[in-house]
Amino acid sequence: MVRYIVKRLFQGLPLLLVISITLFLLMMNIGDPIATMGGRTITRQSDRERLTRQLGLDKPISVQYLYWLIGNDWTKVDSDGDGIPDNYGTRHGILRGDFGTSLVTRKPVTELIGERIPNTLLLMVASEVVTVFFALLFGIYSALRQYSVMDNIMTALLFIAYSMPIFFVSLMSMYIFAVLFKKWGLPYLPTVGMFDPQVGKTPWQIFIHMILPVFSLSVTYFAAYSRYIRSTMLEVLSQDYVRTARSKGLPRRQVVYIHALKNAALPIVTVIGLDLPFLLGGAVVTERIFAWPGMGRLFLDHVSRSDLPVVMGILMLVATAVVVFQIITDIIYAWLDPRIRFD
Amino acid sequence: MNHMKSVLFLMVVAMLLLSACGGGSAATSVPEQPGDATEVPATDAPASEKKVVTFSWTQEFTSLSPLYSTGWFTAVTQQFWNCWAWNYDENNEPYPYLVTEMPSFENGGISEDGLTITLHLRDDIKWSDNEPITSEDFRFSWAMNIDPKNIVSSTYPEDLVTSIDTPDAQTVVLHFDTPSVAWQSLFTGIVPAHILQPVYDAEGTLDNAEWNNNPSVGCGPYNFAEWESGSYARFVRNDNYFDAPAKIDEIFIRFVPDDTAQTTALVAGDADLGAFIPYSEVPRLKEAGVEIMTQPSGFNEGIFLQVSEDFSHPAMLDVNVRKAVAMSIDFDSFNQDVNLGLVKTPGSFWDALPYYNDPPVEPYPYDPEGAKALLDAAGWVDSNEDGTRDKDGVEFIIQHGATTREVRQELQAVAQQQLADVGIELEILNFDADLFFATYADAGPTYSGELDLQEWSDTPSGFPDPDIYYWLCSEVPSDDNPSGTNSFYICDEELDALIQEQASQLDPAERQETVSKINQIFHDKVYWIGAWQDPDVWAVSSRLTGVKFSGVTPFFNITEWDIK
Amino acid sequence: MTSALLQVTDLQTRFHTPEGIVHAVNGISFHINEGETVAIVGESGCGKSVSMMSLLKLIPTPPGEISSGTAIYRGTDLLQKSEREMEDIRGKDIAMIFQDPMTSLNPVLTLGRQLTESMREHLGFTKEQAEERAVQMLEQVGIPDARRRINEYPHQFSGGMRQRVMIAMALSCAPSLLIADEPTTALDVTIQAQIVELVARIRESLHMAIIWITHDLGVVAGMADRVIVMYAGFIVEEADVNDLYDSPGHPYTLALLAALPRIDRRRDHHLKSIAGSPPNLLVAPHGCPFAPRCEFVIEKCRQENPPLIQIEKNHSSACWVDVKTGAPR
Amino acid sequence: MNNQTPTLSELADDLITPPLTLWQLGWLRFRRHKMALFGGVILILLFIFAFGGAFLYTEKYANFNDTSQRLLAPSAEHPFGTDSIGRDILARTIYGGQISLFIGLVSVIIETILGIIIGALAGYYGGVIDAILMRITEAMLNIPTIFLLIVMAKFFGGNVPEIEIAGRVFSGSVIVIIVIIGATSWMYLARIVRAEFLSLKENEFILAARATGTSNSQIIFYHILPNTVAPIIVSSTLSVANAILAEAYISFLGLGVMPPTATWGNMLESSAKYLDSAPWLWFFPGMLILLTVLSINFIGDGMRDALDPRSRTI
Repeated sequence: MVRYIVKRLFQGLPLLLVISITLFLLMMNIGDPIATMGGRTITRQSDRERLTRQLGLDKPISVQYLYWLIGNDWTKVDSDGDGIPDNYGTRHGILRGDFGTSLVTRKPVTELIGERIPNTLLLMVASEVVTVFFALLFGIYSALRQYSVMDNIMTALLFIAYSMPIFFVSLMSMYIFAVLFKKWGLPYLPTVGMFDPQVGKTPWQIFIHMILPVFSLSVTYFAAYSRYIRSTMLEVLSQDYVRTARSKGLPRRQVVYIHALKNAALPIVTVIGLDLPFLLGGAVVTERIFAWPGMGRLFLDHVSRSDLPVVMGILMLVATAVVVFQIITDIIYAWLDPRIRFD
Repeated sequence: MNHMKSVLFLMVVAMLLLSACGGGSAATSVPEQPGDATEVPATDAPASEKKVVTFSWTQEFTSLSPLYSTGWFTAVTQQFWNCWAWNYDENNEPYPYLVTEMPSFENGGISEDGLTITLHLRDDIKWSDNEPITSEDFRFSWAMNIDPKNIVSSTYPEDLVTSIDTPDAQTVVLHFDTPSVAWQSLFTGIVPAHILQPVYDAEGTLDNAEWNNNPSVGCGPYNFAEWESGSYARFVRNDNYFDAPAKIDEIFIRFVPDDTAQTTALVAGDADLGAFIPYSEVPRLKEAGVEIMTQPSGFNEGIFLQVSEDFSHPAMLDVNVRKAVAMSIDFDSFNQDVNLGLVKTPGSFWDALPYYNDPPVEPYPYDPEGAKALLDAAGWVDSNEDGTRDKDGVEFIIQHGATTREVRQELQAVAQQQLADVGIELEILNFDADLFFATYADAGPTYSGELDLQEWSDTPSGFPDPDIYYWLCSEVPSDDNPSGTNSFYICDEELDALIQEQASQLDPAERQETVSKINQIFHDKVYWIGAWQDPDVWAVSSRLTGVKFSGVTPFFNITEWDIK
Repeated sequence: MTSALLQVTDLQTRFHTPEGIVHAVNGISFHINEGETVAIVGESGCGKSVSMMSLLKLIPTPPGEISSGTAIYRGTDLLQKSEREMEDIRGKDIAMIFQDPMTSLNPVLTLGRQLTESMREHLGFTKEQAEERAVQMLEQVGIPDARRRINEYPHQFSGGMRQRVMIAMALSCAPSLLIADEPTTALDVTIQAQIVELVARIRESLHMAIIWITHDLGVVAGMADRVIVMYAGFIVEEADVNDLYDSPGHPYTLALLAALPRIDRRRDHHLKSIAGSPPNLLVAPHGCPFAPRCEFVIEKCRQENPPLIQIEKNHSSACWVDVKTGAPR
Repeated sequence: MNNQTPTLSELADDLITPPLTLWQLGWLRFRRHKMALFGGVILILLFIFAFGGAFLYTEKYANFNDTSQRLLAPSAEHPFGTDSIGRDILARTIYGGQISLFIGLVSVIIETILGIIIGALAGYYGGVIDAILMRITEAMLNIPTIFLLIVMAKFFGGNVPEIEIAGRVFSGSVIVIIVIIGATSWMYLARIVRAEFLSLKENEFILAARATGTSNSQIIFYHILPNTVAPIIVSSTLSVANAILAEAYISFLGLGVMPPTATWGNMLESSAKYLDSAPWLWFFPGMLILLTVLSINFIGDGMRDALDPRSRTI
């Protein structure tokens, strides 16, 4: 088991290396980070030349990548612009846990990301929970009542939900639950931010600010998951062992929730497990619309200023999470499915 | 083991609920985390006793340190907790703040040759930890700025100062190689030497100083309290402030990412102050009783014309054709309709500086017929009747590039149609700001020679000083000068000489004369076409009183603000 | 004659599929007595499994539909019972084993769990009691080392072993009727014999009635008391096992027997397969469904479906023709 | 709808159905799929709207602005209202629809070509080629698509001149968007094709073809590929919906198709600002995107049930 995990991790490393090189190459051409450093005015020539040198942006791309990967504290760099390397660099490289420093804010990338991860996870885990909970409810319900009127209505509704672009759901829900409700004198929901500063960051505030973004995020995923769970359940319910269980006179509850769901759980757990790491990246569009201070917005803010360390940091974090979660999902799957053993 | 597994089996759902609890507990633990919950206004003593105002910023500041800050919002926020050598009032006139008087030729603060400037500091000024602010802090701030080990955002104009003497704690003597008008932009924020010198000594740089993002010691009317990235920052009254204390107890800054969110908050009364209000939001705000205040800050939205033998469309080399272009676009109607009549069409790059825009330059009037006549006279006629004028087989097709900001795209669309009406085809292009302003070295679009018209909002570089530099011949980019900013490739000898001349004219009257000449050249040769004035637009809640703004140091009288 | 344990009358089952209505079972009637073994024989798709599943109401509805009929089991009609009531019958009174032991056991539950759950459900056993009984049952069906293996999963057993487990599971509540749906079809020939023998042995000890569904007349020769032959959802012949083998009364039975290898035949005797293919059940039956494949076909066969009529004592057949003479009846 | 009709073999034992070709059977099944037919009708109507509408309004009218007529609510003259510089939204949704549908279709062609080539090479040759290609596929799948789209949009966003196709001028960003959507979406298809190739290449008829010395390219294109068409068609159909959504997302974030070329996506870009003051700005383009995606999903689902009944839906 341990050997399997180690083996898988080592298989993941070259993959991450390839990803990092590819992304780094892309980063080189996404814009000029110094262009917007002057604030509202154009960066002066002298500042531009100095910053380019100080930030190491004048180095060849291979060197920049190397510094990003393993740091530059082993070599001398030229900090004063006289062309002679004078001081040892201060970067440790991503392999040693140093994601670098944001070009824009001059804060360590790990700190920037660290500040946002809890917010993103709060939003995303909440919507994942809502999604999976209702998807299980709906998916199992309509699988058990295949072809019933309710099943047909739900299938059609799920299709519409599944086809909804997230921004459209967001705008519609904002319009209805905030704008129209307010107009009608109903209790209305806040649309942006994480809490109302007048009230403070109370759990209740966070909760009501989460409702609309969680709703918007959940609609599409809920539809996809429901359809998946429904078809998985249908497939499992048509299996011989379910017929066996029924022929034994087991109560329906036991047939569905023990015999069928336990088998259906395998693919469902897999899908959820593989989706989880993507939650880290947050929902770019949703976070933007609802002004949620998460990773997605961090990404947008910094990609628009070509802040390579932050953008790379977020992307590599997500990519690594995907690799790790694949392994975790495999392990959980094997643990759940007695037919699979590592040894 | 087996039993455990079947439990887990049953708990596919429960597993997820577990993570829900994880999320939930994260939510509940959040308030305890940053600062104490007791500091959050609502949970504190009766809110009525404490005066808290909420400002909404559409952009988060980057670093708080004056050395590292970039961007307008950071500079503005410094007004709360940091201090400038001199402040500017609502007329954008400077007045002494940390110094006893503004240096001038008359009071001897500026030497006859303009190479030495002496600042006399007040003796009652102090940091929020009660340490006095001395000439050493000034010298240290300057030295840190130009130290190559610090990756500061800009070393201009500090790099014009060759050395600083501090004969005593209240005297700062600045030495220059050449007289420079840019001295007025020095000491826009200072850093505490007694806090940061040890950091610099230990780390060899201030880049990673904790103070940058968590300035425990400041010198403004408020102290920094906390900052949560992406959400909010808080400032509380500095009880050790050396001037009259502020009336409002606490400033809460909320980061909202877009204008809609900001408007919503302002209308709902969730925010008391908003900055950078787009004109499209103004009616809603006014309707809700929010006051809109505009303050000239030097900026004007304008079209920069590229005039280059090498790159430009041949037609654009003809000054009459450029005039025709200016006359073909109806900026007044655009400002009336889209900008809701809140701003006028500026005729001059110095529109916000009446002293230098004298005699005032008027924009070219919207006159499509006149434009057609000019174009006809210049030989640009539609000889092949395809709807677009041409000359010597060259069609009159020019490019207009801008960033992706919506109102610019709207102007582009309007201009495209209006230019088409006079027979000029306008291709419009948009880029993200970091791509649009990329350098010649990075093959940025403005330097590619493709864009005959380049649009953005800009200001004289040392506002309220009228200095400009883009149009200098030395700024024309080339392989040898890859960072040059003259993306218009305009090297006009007369203009170049005048720009150089004004930069070292420390006498305002002489300066006014030079700038007026430049102003007139800009107009006559049509190097820049004003689109709309771009003042700071503030939305102020009606419950705030005593509010004044400056276009340079917006919160110069923040201590006098109060809540009704 | 003892009273019937189960009396089925006019059972009709249809499926509503997108292609149309499938007439899977078309009004069959039969009975089974206590302790009796009845074999139901027919080709794949003749409706024998569906009719049995209909009795236990295991047909997925929709699309399935039991459109008419009664099934009187010990005085009550199974087909009128609610799902809840059926749960009490299934496994306890009437148990069923299925064709493919590889897929009929739940792969993610231990054998112990699967063996004990019906006992705990129907007999109110505690977990310990049920496990004790399960071990006994497993030993009875010939699983060695049962006490240890009860914690294993189905994939750790061979096909024959799994079918033994299925049998143990079905018999754990001592049902009075066991429906065995081709329990040996998926197994090797030697294993087949063992399973048949096992069921026969257990039948004796439990005094249990058995309905044995198969497409292979050979398998049932040794153990069935009576044989019912089905074709296209109809019962075409019903007889004591010896009568059927000695004097089949329906051309289809005749054809089935001809397709059977027999030890008393000459070695060079060619096994005959039945020409043609079973009818399309989508088409509502009209005339005798076997007519298109029948050697004895007469015009009447195409017009009218023959009813099941007694031709001898305890021997009925649905054919317009007397196969012995070839003359119309 | 996911018409999970149990096959007859699941119900009764085995039932002989009249022999039909895959396509005949597919069409039969598809026709029965009411939602798929409904989706087809909607999609045809949308095409008529986008391309037929061009006969009602000229492109010049779609771009015609009059700032004095801005933000007008829907009326007889402007059925969908006007936008922030007084352009007619109905006309813009017509021309925007053409571009959105065009982007959806063309980027899927690119996606399909990439997916087939990569999947076929990996599946057919196996070994090192398979390992490398699948590593790349995995690498692409490891980054959320929206991030890839943003980064690539910025990568290619540096210099995009206008282009002229069939007498109409487009922003070059149309091509950029098509390319980046195609380049970030082929991975699932490549996996499907690879799996099909893996299973088919060991078939007798392929082994026979190999034995008779048929060239690899012939085997790939004439022997194996035709047998994988069904899953490819199903996957590609559904991809069109995703491509249209991708365009909308990326345009919504301001990185998509640049003005003056309208698309449903970039019409939405700044409309959030007018959430309550001019809801018609976002309602109509949003609704059209929803309808298009919905109808394509219906059709795709019908096709999947018809052509590829084994596959599981998500």
